[in-house]
Amino acid sequence: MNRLFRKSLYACCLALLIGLSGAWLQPAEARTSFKVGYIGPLTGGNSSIGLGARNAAELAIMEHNINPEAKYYFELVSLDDECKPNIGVQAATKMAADKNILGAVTHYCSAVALGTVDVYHRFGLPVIVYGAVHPDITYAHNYPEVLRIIGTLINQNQVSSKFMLSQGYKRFAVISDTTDYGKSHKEFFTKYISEGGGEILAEFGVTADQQDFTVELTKIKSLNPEVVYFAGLYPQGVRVRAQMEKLGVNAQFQGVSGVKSDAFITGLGPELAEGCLSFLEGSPLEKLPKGEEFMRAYTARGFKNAPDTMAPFAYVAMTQILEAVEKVGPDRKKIARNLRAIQGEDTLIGKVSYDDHGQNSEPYVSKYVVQDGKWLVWEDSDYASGKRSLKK
Amino acid sequence: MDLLLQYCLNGLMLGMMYALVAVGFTLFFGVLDVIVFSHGDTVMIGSFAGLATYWWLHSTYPGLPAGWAVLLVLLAAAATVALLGIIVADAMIVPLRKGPALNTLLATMMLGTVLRESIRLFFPDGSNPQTFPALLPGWSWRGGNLILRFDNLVLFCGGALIIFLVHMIINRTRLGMAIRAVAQDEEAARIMGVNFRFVVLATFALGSAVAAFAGVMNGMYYSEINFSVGLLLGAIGFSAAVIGGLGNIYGAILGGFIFAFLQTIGAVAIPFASAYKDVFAFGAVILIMAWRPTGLIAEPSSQRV
Amino acid sequence: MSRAAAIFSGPLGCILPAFLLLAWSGFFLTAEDQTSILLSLLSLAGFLLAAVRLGWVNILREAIAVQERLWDACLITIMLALMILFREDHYNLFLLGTIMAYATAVLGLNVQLGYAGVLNFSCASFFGVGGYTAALLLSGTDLPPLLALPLGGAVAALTGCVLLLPVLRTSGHYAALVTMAFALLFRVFLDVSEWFGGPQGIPVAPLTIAGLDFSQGILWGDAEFSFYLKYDLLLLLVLCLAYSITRRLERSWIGLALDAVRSDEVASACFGIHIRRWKITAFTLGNFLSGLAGALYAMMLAYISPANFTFADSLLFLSILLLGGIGNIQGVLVATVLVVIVPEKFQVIQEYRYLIYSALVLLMIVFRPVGLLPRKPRAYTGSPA
Amino acid sequence: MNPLLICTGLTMRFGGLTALDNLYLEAREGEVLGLVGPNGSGKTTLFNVLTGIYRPSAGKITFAGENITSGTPQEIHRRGIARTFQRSRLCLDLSVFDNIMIGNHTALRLDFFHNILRRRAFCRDYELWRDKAAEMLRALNPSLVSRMFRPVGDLSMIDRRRVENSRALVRRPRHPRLHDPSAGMTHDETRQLMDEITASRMGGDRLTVILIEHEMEVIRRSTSHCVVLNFGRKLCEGDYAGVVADPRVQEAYLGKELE
Repeated sequence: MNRLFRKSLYACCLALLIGLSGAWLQPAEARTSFKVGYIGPLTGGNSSIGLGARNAAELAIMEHNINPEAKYYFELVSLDDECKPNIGVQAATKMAADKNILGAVTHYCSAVALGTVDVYHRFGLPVIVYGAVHPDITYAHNYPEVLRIIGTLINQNQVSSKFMLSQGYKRFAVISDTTDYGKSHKEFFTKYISEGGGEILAEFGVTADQQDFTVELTKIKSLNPEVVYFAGLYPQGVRVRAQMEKLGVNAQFQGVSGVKSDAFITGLGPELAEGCLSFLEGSPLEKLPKGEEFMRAYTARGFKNAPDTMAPFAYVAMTQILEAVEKVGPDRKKIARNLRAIQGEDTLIGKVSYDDHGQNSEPYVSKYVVQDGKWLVWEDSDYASGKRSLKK
Repeated sequence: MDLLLQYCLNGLMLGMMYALVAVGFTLFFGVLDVIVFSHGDTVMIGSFAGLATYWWLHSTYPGLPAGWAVLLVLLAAAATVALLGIIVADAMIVPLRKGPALNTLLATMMLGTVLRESIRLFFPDGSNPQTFPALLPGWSWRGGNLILRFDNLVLFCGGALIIFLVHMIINRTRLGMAIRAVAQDEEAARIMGVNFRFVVLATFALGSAVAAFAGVMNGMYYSEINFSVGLLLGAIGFSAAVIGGLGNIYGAILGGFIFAFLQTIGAVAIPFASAYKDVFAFGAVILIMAWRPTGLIAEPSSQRV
Repeated sequence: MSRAAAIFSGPLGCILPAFLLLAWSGFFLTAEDQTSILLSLLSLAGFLLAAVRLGWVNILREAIAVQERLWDACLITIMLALMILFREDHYNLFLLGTIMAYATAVLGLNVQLGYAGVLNFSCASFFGVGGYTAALLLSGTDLPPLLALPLGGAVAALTGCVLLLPVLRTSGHYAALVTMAFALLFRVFLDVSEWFGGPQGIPVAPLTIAGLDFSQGILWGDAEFSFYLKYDLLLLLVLCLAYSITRRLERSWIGLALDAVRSDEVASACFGIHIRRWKITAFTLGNFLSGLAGALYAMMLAYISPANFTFADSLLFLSILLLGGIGNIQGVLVATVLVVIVPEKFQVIQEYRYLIYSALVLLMIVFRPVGLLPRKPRAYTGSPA
Repeated sequence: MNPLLICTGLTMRFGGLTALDNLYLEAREGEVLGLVGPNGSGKTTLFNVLTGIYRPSAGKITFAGENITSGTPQEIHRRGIARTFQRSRLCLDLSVFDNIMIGNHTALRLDFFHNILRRRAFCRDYELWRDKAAEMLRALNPSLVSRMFRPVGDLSMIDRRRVENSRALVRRPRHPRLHDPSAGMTHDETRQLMDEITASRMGGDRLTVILIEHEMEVIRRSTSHCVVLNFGRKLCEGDYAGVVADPRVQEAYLGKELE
C-alpha cells in the first residue's frame, strides 16, 4: 500500500517536472518573428465567410514568409468573434492587449465591428476591417487605428436602389433584422427609394435567429409588393426566400451584401435561388486582373473551405499590414500612420485609397444575380441581356 | 378574411410541429419523470438524417419515385433517431434517475449542445443552412390571398395521423398498457411483471421516432434545415408540454397549438413590432404558469405525506 | 506521516498549498504555447490525483477548517499577488476580473438553488439586468457612478419580483420552465428593443469614483499599469463581501431555514417555517448578487450586448455551480476558475470548444454528480464541533 | 380532564374519494390517544388535516378552545402542535443538530441583523441551543451526541426515529402527534423508543399525544384511549381491551367471515 503511494507520488513529481521544464523549452527562430491577427466568425451561422477570409489572410502571410527578401517572419493569431458583439469585444481586447501583435484584419459582422473599434483605439492596435459595412464603423469617430477596405452600405444602397428603380420596380416591402446592420440598411434603402420615387409598403423587424417568417410574409403578400427587400445575413435570407415560395409571394427577392454568399445558394437550391439579387462592394474575383492568380494560389494551399465572398478583401488588407511592418518596423503607431497614407494602390480588388476616416474611398459596388446556381455579375447574366427576366 | 384564414393555416402547421415535439417531452416525462431537454435537437438530428438518406437515395437510385423516397426518408430518419433515443435513454437518462431531477435536466441540455455541435462540425458543410428537397408535389390552390398547398396538407394530415397512431399505441396495445402502467406506478408495474427497461427503451424509441417525423416535416415545410433550430424548438416543445400539463399527451398537443397560436397572435396583433412575438409568447407562458402552476390539464397531485 | 501531518495542520498547511497554487497559476496564465499549457494542466491533474490518494487533501481540509481566517487571507493574497504579477498584462487581468464577476453571480445562484432549492435558469438574465442598469445609469443620468453598483443589484432583484408569483406557485420542472421562459424572453426583448441598443448592445461608461477614472491606466513611475487593475481590485472587494455574506448566511438560522425549505417543504411547514418568505428571501438576495456582479462586469467590459446574457450563459452559471458542488461556496470559486480559464487557454480546440465543454459537463454529471467539492454538513462557527 | 382538541363533522374529499367522513374526535389534555385502523382508513389524512396540510372539505377543528380549521401549517405549529411523519421526513443531507433545530424553528431569531452582522451574539445563541440539543440527545442515546454534526442519512433507522421524535418534541409542544413511530424497526427497538417517548411525557410536562401505530403491542402499552377508524369513519372507541374485543374491529381488520 505504502509503496503504491510512494510510486504515485514519484510519478506525479516527475510529471510536474516534465511539464514545467517542457514549457520553458521554446523553439529557436531564425528570422525576427512578429504576430499579426485575424478576427472573424469562425463558428456559427456565418462561419463560411469568416473561414474563407481567415484562409486568405493566412495565404497572404504564407506568401510573405516564403519571400526571401522579407525582413520579418510573421505568425497569424486568429480569433473567433462568432458574429456576436460581446465575444468580439473579448477577442479584440485579447488581441489588442497583446503587445506582440502588430496589426489585424477584422470582422465580417457590423454589429461586432461597431463594438470593437473603441477597443482597438484604446489599446492602439491598427486594424483593417475587411467585411463589415456599417457606416459608423469608420465615420462615427476619427480613430487613427481603424481603417476599412470594404465600402459602406450607404454606397451599396445608393447603387441598389437606383438599379431597382431603373428596372421599373416601384413597390417594395422591407424585412430587416434588428441589428444595426439590418437597421441601417433599411434606413438608407428606404431613404433612397423614397427619394427616387418608389414606395415602401411595409417594414418588418425580425430577430437574427428567427425561423418562421410566415406571419410577416402573409402580411406582405396581402400588400402585393413587386420586390421583397431583405436586409440581413444569408441564414435568414435563405429562410425568407424559401418561405416566400411556400406562401406564394410572387415578388422579386432583393438581398444585401450579407446575402451574397455561396451558402445562400446551397441553402436554397438552384431553383429557388434563381433570379435573387444582391449587391456587394468590390468586383468579383474573375473580373479582377489578378483574380485567377489568387484563386490558383488559394487552391494550391489546400484550404478546407472555399474562399467565399470576403477572401480577397482580407487578403489585400493583410498584405497591406505586412508591407507596412516591413517598411516601418514593429511600431503600432507608425504602422497605422503608414496604412492611412495608402493612396491609389493597385491591388487584387482594384484601387485602394484611404480617406481621412480610414475609409477606402474607391469602393465599387457590383450587382449580382443568381443564375443556374451561381452568383453572376449582373452585366454578364442572361437577365441583363434579356434572355431571362426578373419577376415582375 | 382570407388573410385571417391564411394566418390560421400557418398557425395550425406550426402548432402541429410543436405538438409533435411536445408529445415526446410528455411521453418521456410520463414514464421516467424526467425532462429530456435535448429532444429539440433530436428533431434536428431527425431532419439531418432524413436529408442524408435522401442524398444517398438520390445518388444510388436516381429514378426512385417521390412517394417511395418520402417513405424511405421517413423510415430511415425514424430508425436512426429511435436508435439514438434508445442509446441516450439507456446510457444516460436511466442511470441519472437516482440523482436529483436538476441533474437530468442539465445533462440533457448539455447533450443537446453536443448533438448540435456535432452536426455543425461533422455533417458535411453542417454550419450552413441546407436545402431540404421538395419530395411532395407543390400543387396549390389559390383564392385571393389564400394559398392552400397540397404538400402542407399532406404534412398536416401526416402529423395528425402520427398523433393518432401514438394515441392508439398508448391506449390499445399491450406496450401502451405497459407504458401507462409504468407511468402510473413504476414499482407496482415492475412487480406485476412489466419489463421496465424494455418499456423505457420502447418509449424513447417511440418518442424519438415522432421527433424524427417532426424533423422531416420541419424540413419539408421550410425547404431548409439548419443545425441551430434545436434549442428553440426544444424550449418551445418543453413549454408546450408544460402548459398542457406534463405527462398528459392531449395536454401536450393542446399546448403545442396554444404556443403556435400565441406566436401568431403576437405577430399579428402587435403590428408595430412583430419581432416582439416571442416576448409575447413566453410572457404568456409565464402568466399561464402563474395561473395554473401544474399546467392547463393538470394531473391530480398525489404527493404522499 | 504523522509528523508531517502535525506540521501541516499548523499555519504551514495553509501557506504552503497557497504558495504552490500561486506559483502554478502564475505560470499557467503566462504560458503561451499549447504544449506547455497542456503539460502544466496535466501536471496539475496528476498532482491533484496524488494529493487525493495520499490524503493530502484531507490534511489541507482540516488545516483550512481550523485556520479559516488564515486561509481566507492566503486566498486574497494569491489574488493580489497575481494582480501585481500581471500589472501590465491587460488580458490576464481581464480574465481575473471575469472570474471574480462570475463567481459573485454564481454565489447568488448558490443562495437560490444551493440553499433554498429555488430553480433559476435565468441567472445570466439577472446578471444582464444589472449590466444594462449600470449602462443606462452611467450614460443617462448624473447619479454618482458608484451608486450604479447597488442599483444594478436592486433593479435585478426588483425584476425578479415579477417572476415571484409563478416561481412560488410552481415547483420542479414547472418552475424550471418559468425561469427558462424568462431567460429566452429577456434575450429576445433586448434583441428587438430600441431603447436598449438592440442586438448591437450598448457601450458602458467607465466607473469614476471621486474623480478617479477607472478606464485610465495607473501611472507608477515609468510603468503604466493596466486600468483593469482598478476594476479587479473593486471586484475582489465585491467578491469578498459576497463570499462572506453567503458564508455567514449558511452558518446561521437563516441558512438552516433555507436548507429546510429545499429539503422538505411539507415537513418544514409543519414546524412553522414560512416557505414563501424564505423562497422570496433567497430568490431576491441571489438576484441582487447576480445583478451587482453584472453591473461591475459591464463596466469592466465597457460594452455589453444581449449575446452576453443568453440562456446558454445561464446554463454556464448553473454548470459552474454543479461542477463545484451545489451548496459549497469554495467549490464555486474552484469551478469558476476552471470554467473561465481552461477554454481560454486552449486555442487549438477553438472550433470544438463548445462540443468539448458540454461533453465534459455531461460526463461529470453522469459520473460525479456531486461535483468536485461536495458540500459538508453545516458548521455554525466555522470550525467543526 | 377537558378535551384539548375537538374535531366535529370533519370531512375530507379527494375528487370522488371520501377519506374522512363526518368524523367526531376529541383528545383530552394529557392523554395518549391511539389511532388505529386498517390501511386506507383515513389516519394519515386526519393527521394532514389536523396539521393544516389539507384544508377539510367540511367540519371544524378546535384546539384549546380556538378554531384552527383553516390555519396554515405554520399557524397551527405556532399554537403548539407538532408531528412526525409516516415515512420519515428528516432532511437526510442535513446534520442531526440541524434537523432538531428545524423543529425548534419558531424559537430561533431569524432577523438578518442578528444572523449575518452580529456574529458574536449569534454564536452565543447557537452554543445555547447546541447544549440543549445535546442534552436532549443524551437522554435518548448518548452516542448520538458525538454524531450531532453528522448527516442524518448516516444514522441507523432507530436513531433516525429518535431524531425525528426529538424534532417534534424540542419545542415542548402541547400536542405532538406521532405517526408510526415504530415503522421499519424491530420489536425491541420499538419498545425502547416507546419507553423513551413515555419518559419524555412523564418528564413533568403534560403532553397530549395522538399516536398512529400498526403495532398493537405498542398501542396496548402506551395509550390510555383508542379510536378505531375505518373508511374515514369512527368505528368505535374505548380502552385497548374493549376495542380489541369489539367484533366490528375484528371484521374491519380481518374481513367478514363467510357464512
